[in-house]
Amino acid sequence: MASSRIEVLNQGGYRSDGRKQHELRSIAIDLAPQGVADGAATITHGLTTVLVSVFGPREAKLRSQTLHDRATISVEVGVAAFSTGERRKRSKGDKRLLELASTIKATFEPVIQTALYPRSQIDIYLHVLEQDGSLLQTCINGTTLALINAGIPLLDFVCAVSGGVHVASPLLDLNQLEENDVPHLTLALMPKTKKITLVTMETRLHVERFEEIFRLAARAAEVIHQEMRAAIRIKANTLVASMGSTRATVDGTDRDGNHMDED
Amino acid sequence: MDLDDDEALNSKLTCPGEAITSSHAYMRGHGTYVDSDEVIASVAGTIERVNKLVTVRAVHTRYNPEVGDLVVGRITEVQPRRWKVDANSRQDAVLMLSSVNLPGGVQRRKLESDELQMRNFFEESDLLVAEVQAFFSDGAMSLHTRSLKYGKLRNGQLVTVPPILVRRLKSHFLTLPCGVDLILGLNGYIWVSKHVKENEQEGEEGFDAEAVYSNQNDYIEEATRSAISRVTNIISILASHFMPLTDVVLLGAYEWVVDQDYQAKDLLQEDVGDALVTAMRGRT
Amino acid sequence: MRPPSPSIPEKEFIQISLQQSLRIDGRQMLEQREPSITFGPELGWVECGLGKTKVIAQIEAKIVKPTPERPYEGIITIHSELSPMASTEYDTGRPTEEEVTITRMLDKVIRRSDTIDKESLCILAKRRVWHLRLTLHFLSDDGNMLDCGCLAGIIALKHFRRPEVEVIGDDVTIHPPTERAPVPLAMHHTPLCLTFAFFPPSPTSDTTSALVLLDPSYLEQRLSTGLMSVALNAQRELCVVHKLGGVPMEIGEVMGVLDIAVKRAKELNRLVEDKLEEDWNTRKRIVEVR
Amino acid sequence: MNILPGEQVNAQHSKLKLGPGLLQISVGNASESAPQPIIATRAGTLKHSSNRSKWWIESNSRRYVPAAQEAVVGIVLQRLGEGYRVDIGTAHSASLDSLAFEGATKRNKPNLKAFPLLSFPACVGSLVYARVSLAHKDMEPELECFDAQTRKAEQFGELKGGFLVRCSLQMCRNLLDPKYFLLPLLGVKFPLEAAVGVNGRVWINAKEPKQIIAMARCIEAADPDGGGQDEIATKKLLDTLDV
Repeated sequence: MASSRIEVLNQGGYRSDGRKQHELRSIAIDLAPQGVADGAATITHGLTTVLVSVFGPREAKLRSQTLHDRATISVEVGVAAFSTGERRKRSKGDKRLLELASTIKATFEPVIQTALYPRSQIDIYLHVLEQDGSLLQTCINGTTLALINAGIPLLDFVCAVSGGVHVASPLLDLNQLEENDVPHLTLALMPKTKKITLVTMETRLHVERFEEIFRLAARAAEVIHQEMRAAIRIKANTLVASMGSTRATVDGTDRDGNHMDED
Repeated sequence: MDLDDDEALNSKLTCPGEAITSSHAYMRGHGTYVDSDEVIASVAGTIERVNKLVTVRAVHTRYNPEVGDLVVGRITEVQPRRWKVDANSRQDAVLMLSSVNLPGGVQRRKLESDELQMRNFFEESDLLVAEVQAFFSDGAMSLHTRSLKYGKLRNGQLVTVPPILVRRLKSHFLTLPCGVDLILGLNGYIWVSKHVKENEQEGEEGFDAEAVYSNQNDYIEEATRSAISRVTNIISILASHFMPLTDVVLLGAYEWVVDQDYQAKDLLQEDVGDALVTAMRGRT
Repeated sequence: MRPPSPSIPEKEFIQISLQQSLRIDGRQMLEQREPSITFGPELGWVECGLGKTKVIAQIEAKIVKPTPERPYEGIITIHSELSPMASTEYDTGRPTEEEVTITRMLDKVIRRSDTIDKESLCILAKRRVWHLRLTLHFLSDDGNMLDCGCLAGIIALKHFRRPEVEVIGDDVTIHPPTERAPVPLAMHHTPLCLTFAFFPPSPTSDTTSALVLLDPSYLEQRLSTGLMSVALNAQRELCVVHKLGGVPMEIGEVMGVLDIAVKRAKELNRLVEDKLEEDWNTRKRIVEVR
Repeated sequence: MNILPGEQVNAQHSKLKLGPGLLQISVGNASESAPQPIIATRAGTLKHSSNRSKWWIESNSRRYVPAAQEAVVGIVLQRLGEGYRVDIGTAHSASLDSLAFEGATKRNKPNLKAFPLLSFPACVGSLVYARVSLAHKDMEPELECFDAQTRKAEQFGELKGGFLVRCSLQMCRNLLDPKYFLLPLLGVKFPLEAAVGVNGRVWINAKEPKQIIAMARCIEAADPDGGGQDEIATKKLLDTLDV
């Protein structure tokens, strides 16, 4: 990982991939069912793609792992060998993957209403198909969508976004190149209360700089929420319409001027 | 939001985290929770209102059992005096030994020897049709097969659909004119099998233990076999297009397929499937 | 057998007393247990304790060939494992989630935040570099092993002295400590890790913001609704911020916690420096006499 | 007399009874004049009854080995069909039958479903104060929440509220000793409740959380295996606690 000769942010204010400082990469969401999973989602942020399948709530495989008052959540993350430029197989016991999985689990444990399903188990399987930075962000957003798609009750969406600081300029939704070069953080936000469930940063950054990017990323997460919500609504609308039972209006937006649209 | 507009409330879609109404005026039902005096949706789906109760029905979810539901299930485990049954719900259902009819008449008492030969009645991976009898304190459902309509399944195949597509019908036992019986489990498991004539269905007197717990298929003719696969494929196609399955739709779909002279395998082609769905949409 | 989770009365009592800002061990909400630091006879051996939580850190250095990717940099490896010795909750075999978190955090705090100037560990480019091996032994768990482990690791690094080496042409001479005074490691900064635990506020109070406490004990850690670990140095630079799930917090609350961390880190840094100096004063005589 | 494992004990009596920490080993043929030797298996203080018939070793540890008729504090781990699994700090969890409560008899067993729910609504995580009714090395311990003769609850049952303190076994025995200074010392300051299990767990309760905290800290401080403070030092600590 020799430091690149490409400028992270050039004089004209453009980043290496032609984005502006605060510009997010394009988001693509596919909510089509996958095999026998109860809910699935494929989400792409730029060139990072993660496929998420959710099973459950279902009977726990190991009785010793059941909890008498709520459902257990298990998360497994796999990485396709072809997902990075350098072909590399990661073993299941890779500490980074285990950490990613336990981060996702800890993020969703207080958000999923597990108390509704005592003794059950909810399995979340993630598979990383393409990696170009902001992996945790993509994993969390994909998991939110797959859980909603599976009809598992959540307190709210969880929307994640990454951010970094180049010299003194904050950047959003980093790609791999930027991630290697600048201090970066990932945060996850619950849009209704605008509260933070996750924030993680692993590079040196001054407290003041941190606050700036932190607040900016929180606003970006709300933008991502709009995208995710629109995808869920379109999917729900199509399904409801094809069931023909309720005459729902087939449009992605709602008309009651919801307070989340304020920005 | 205007709450008096019942039409709007009843047909509105919502997403997790969206406020629906005030918790003072309404009671929260399934798919919602209350936070700071607001009823908030926890699943993506349609808002439904019955009097003061607001619920959100998830578009796609696992089966939520209710007492009296007819379900098709698969035995996963044999335990002391009970079987565990996978019924597509959040936990495996329980079928107690005392909740099944044993060979030798309905009134027969349970013997200790029955506990030892439970695998003679049902063993792992057997399919059965049963009714939801009650719930345990932890929410697991208890099933019973104490009716001659219920019991082990054979002579056919299983097809799985999203549970929401199986509507509550007057009868979940359908017979199609092509000699195919259908059992629409409310849990989304559907059993498609060879038709059994009414008089062959064991009556009170002729309770045939051998037949009830038999693991052997009857002889099934070529025509019936292809009819079964055709029906199975129809169900899969309708389900993949998220069409609710009712007796009317299934009958209509089968007729359409026969009219168009499609074989079971033709239905797997995407255009045929789409044509079928379009035809069915036009009717309803 | 794993110990059972805390009983209902314990859980309720901890919550009630914390709502009145009372902690079982009599500490203030934002008070850290006084770290106990004991240095061993060797340089780079330190036992660090927070209450009953105890960790030993030890450093070894040897000369190896550098990796081909980084021919000008020394190597640092961290070895840590939670054994059943620390608590019956840990088992040998598959690492628990807590263990993964701790080892990953140690890696981030000590290795990835550029604590050690790796290039200064290079003796002869592409041929000879120092390999530092930091081993952490977790002796007992009374909550917050992460902070204790990080503290032990950092102090051990600051305490350690490597033998001086002389390079003339391609010849490397290692001077044993008896000949020349060993040299300390070149360190960029001193990151210190502080862990906060959160509890739900009292239902009667107006605020919805969570109760924050520093350095949770075992019971507090088990019962809390979320943890947040911050590693930072006395220069107000954050190295790691780690809040994985747990109770959702407002932006202001998170920043408030960071402010507290900034203050505490300064105090802790002072304490560490004092302890090191104190220890060094007792040793200096011996080293200088040589 | 302090004794170490392996040391021989010169205990002789026609009706000799050996308590915890002592073992009679078989070496060759025993005779009236040269009985089988008795050795210590634990470090501690060798004690004997006044008539020298009962011998045992008193030592301090944190692991509880169940013995019949001892009162213990347990945590309910699981509800089973006919009772509860309870953790009492032993190697194996103990079982507590739903019939082992005051008022529960075989006769109202048909009401089993409703009855224990009323008298003992213990859910997982509750604390119970119970007596060991069966302790055998080859069986899992059994508990009961009443006096087996009178079938009265005595003071056994679920412990609600309060807080649980873990301490050494010696500290538990000290607390049970009426002459021990700690509880009277605390009792002067504020009214309190305590249920002492000999399994190293003490349940304490008082009106104010800070009083409970004071109790917990004093027990910790006075524990011979913890702070090891004597009466004067403990009193000093208590005076600083503002209760």
